[in-house]
Amino acid sequence: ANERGPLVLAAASLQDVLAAAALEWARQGHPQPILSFAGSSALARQIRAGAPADLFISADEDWMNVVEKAGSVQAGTRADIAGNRLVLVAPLHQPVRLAIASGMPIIRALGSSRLAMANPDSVPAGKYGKAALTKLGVWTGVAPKVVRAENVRAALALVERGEARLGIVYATDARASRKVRTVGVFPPGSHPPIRYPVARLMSSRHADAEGFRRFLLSPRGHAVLKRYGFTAP
Amino acid sequence: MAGLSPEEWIVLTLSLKVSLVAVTVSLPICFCIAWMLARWHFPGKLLVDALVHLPLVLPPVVTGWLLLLLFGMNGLIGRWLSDVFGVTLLFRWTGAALAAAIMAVPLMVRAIRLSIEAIDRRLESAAATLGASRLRIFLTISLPLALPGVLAAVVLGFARSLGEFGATITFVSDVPGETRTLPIAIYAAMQMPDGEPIVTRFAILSILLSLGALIVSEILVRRIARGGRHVI
Amino acid sequence: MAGLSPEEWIVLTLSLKVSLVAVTVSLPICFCIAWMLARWHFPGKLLVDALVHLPLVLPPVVTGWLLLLLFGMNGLIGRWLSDVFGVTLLFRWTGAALAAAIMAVPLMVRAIRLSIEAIDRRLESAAATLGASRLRIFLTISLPLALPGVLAAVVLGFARSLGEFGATITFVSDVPGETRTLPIAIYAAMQMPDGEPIVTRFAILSILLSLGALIVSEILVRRIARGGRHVI
Amino acid sequence: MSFDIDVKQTRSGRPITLFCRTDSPLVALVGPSGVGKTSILNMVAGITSPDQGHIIVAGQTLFDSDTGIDLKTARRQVGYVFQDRRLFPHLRVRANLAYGRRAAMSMDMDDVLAFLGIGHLLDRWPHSLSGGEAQRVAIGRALLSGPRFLLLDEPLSSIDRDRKAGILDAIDQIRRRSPIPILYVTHDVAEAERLSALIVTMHEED
Amino acid sequence: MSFDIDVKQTRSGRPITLFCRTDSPLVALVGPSGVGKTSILNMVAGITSPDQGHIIVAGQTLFDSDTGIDLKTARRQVGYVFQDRRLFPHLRVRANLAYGRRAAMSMDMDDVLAFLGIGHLLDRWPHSLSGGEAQRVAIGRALLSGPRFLLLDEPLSSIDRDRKAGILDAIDQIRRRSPIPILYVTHDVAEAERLSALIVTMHEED
Ligand SMILES: Nc1ncnc2c1ncn2[C@@H]1O[C@H](COP(=O)(O)OP(=O)(O)OP(=O)(O)O)[C@@H](O)[C@H]1O
Ligand SMILES: Nc1ncnc2c1ncn2[C@@H]1O[C@H](COP(=O)(O)OP(=O)(O)OP(=O)(O)O)[C@@H](O)[C@H]1O
Ligand code: MOO
Ligand SMILES: [Mg+2]
Ligand SMILES: [Mg+2]
Repeated sequence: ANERGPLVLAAASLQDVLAAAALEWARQGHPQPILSFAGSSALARQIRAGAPADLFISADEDWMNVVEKAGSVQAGTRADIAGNRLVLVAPLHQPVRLAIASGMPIIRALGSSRLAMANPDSVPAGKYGKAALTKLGVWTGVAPKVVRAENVRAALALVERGEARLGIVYATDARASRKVRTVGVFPPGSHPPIRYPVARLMSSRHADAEGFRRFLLSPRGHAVLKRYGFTAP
Repeated sequence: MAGLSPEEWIVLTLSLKVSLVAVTVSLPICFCIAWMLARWHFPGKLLVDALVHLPLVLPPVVTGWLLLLLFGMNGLIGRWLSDVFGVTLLFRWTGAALAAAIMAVPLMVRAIRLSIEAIDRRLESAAATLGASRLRIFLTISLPLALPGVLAAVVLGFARSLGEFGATITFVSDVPGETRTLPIAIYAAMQMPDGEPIVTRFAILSILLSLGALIVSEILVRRIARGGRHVI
Repeated sequence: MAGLSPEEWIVLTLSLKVSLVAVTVSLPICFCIAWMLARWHFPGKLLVDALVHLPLVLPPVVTGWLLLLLFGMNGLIGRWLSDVFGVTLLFRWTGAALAAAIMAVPLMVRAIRLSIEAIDRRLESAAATLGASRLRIFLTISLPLALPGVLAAVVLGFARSLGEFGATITFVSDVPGETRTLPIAIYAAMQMPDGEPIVTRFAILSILLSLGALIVSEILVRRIARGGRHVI
Repeated sequence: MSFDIDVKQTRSGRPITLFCRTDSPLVALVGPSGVGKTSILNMVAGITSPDQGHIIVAGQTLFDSDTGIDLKTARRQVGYVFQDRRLFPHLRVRANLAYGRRAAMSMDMDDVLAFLGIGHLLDRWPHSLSGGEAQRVAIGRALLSGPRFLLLDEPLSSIDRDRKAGILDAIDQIRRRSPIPILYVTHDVAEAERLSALIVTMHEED
Repeated sequence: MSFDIDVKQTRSGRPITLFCRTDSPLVALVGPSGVGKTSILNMVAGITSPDQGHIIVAGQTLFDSDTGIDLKTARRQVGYVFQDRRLFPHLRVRANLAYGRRAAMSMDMDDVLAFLGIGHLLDRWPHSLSGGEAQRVAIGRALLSGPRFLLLDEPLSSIDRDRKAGILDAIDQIRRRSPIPILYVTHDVAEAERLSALIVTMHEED
């Protein structure tokens, strides 16, 4: 095997889990894939600018669609590696009681505080959150109370610090944080399915790229993802 | 690039307000720090100098995070501000101005310091022989002679504030009408698959704003240069 | 804060390399631009000035995006560089250095310009009467007299390069050992659930690096100040 | 007593000393270049401090190393014409002249403008003045500040003979009208004699 | 012919003119303050240009508005002692003196240091010099650059009588050994006569 592994462009929110998966893959005697993390949008732009990379793993379907439409994806290589759930979280020491349901009194639960979430117009986690709240009939009411963080982690940080009494993040984030507790899980039907698609890029030259892609889709790959709280796609 | 939508107007005026307040409030403080660094000798000087440069060295998100720790509702200063003055910075335009100011400080201090160090101090002693108090010497001699640096500081600080993103979004998030400045709106648009036209519009607005600031400053620089310059 | 792990070493040395190259390569260019803005009068001057300030005014991600458009494999300059010189910037440390340099330019140009404008031009004509060519006058009179600004530019530029994040990640992403500088490593750590200790370690490293740069610059400033200053 | 000066200061390793007690209202300080004349004026003006000694002018103690008195420059009410002029470059001639002007002034602005011949320069910037013009403006600025005593450091070095005579006449008149003490550095002994000054010569020490 | 100067320039709205054709190697330029003496020297040195006219020194045309000749300052090989000294503040005295020094030089460094009395100042920074010391260093710097002609703008204004005599003697000797033309601005007519100079007086025009 040659020294350098394939170059994988992946959404920043997948950092820890993909690092673990890459390690596992390397343990099987493959060169360690080089992981490059950034926002999905930045990665998609880099790919369109001709970035010489092997795999792209997006945080949502939209940016993968963009890349695919631009003709940067090898046909038949797109597949979903994992899914996720959306949860409502509160600071550990300021518990909030709220059952997630249609018309839930989220505004009262917030009081004078705010609801932290990723940007509902642009960031995947925010878009899912907005969809869910809309479906539950509370979006219009709560929208003025929303603070839009740069990404899910930043939203999580606001809740962790107690600066926002409630936040909407992925189940994987909530699970990883010791400073928040999960108030409730949004029912899967309340928002479009959360999926993380992978695809091999046209510029891919590395012999090992396809192998790693398949590994991520294999039971062993799924086991790693599951360990970090991701659901099956 | 036709007229602006009401939403765009809000972003534009907010950006202007945040930047102007950031520069106006930090300018005197920056001048004091620059003066201290240029004129005084004291044990912790290097530390102050390092502290001033910190927002430049750390990635903006870290600065924003530190601001959150300090000035959040649960932060040391944040709680005190809120208890004593009833002032909240978090998620408010004032917080955005604070973030912009902090990020502009290193640039402003350096520019002013350069000008203070270039002052011919013999002129200050000449003013003293004419009976001028220290305050008067400062106001009528030192300050005017440092004006090129002050002006450069204003331009740099204003431009930097207009462009500030990382610390702002980490500290005060993106609250439309309150903290959604031009860069934050631009960033949000960049996250959208077809946001590029919006990015372009807002970017052009930013450029026009700073161009306006530059023109004003150039006029002022020229006015200063009329006096005080050596010719031949 | 015990010894550094091999990975941390890589990030540290890469950051240093990127910043040093960014400052070293951009310094002469910045000096030329500063000279032009300080000394020449030409029609498009305001435009050049505005262009120089652009990286300050635009949010870094936009600058990164523009770099991507220009210097990417499909970009105008990127394709040319790759065809003619076989040079790729994308995902390479050279690209990170380019991003850092571009972001530092406005600060560096301003500092140098301030010092050039403060030069007593009568000294240059005195040198001419002593038979010095324009080049010699520049090298022996103008440049040394502008040294305080050049030094300030180096410090500001180095600090800014050390802290550069937004343009870098947008342009060259986060490739370990190639583009993963301190701020990018810090950002990555901030995205991880238990990243705070890593963030702190890296932040302290950044601060120590810049403190080192500051100490060196202070020593140089003092050495310059020995000559050339008016006393009393 | 107009001047009672006894000071010592070390400059570039060499000692600069002056001892001078006199009732003469005009003292001409002469001596070779580099001997320390300007250094003495700077001490009397309070710009630098003597290592030891005392400075008493017109009965007022400005400095005394024994009693620890060291009046601030701004409070000494000195009219100092610097050897290197020190006009304020960011102020026009008019504003330079007005800078130290006091309400209870002994001198008339128009008089001063007339005998210095600088009335036509009021709206000019200092950098556009000729050497002698700058020198005359510096004299005007010092005179108009209503000083208790004058320190003149080669004030006429760049001024032509005719004008010099006019200015010396004017200084003579100042002295007659309000007898303020003057300490005058010059290389021109004729000038000093013409003003019937007490001549104090400084010598190089070894 | 040493000097053939016929120039006109407008400064602050007033015309400055000089007409002077002479074989005398030493021309003393006198006239009231502000009449334009320094302006003339600046034109001869090529620092400013006349509006019209010509400047020919020792047979070489430096400027001619008719033929469009305008030699660059650096190529005029002038030794100019500025009224405002213009020592390089970032260079020590030694480096200031060496700045314009040419290999094929007519003057000996030690000689110059001796008659100017500045040998002990070589390691000093300009800002620490007294007025007269700075002036002497400026003279030294100009003499050591091996000039084809000298422009001296009140070079002795801050220098004491004894030293002045010594320097005048030295200039006299320079003249005798290698007869380079000298244009000398002074307010001291005695000085000019002592050097048996041709005295050219500039008058205010109305
Ligand atoms: N800042 C300084 N640092 C070191 N030495 C200095 C400084 N200022 C003056 N000196 C030295 O002190 C001595 C006295 O200087 P001063 O200016 O008082 O002389 P002076 O009598 O006024 O001479 P001149 O007639 O040439 O003006 C000189 O040898 C000078 O070189
Ligand atoms: N840069 C300038 N801008 C405008 N006017 C100037 C400038 N430089 C000199 N002048 C004016 O031109 C005239 C001649 O100046 P110049 O310096 O040649 O006089 P000078 O004969 O050398 O006088 P002095 O004996 O006082 O040095 C003066 O009236 C002066 O005010
Ligand atoms: O996974 Mo992201 O960082 O929300 O694009
Ligand atoms: Mg003196
Ligand atoms: Mg003159």
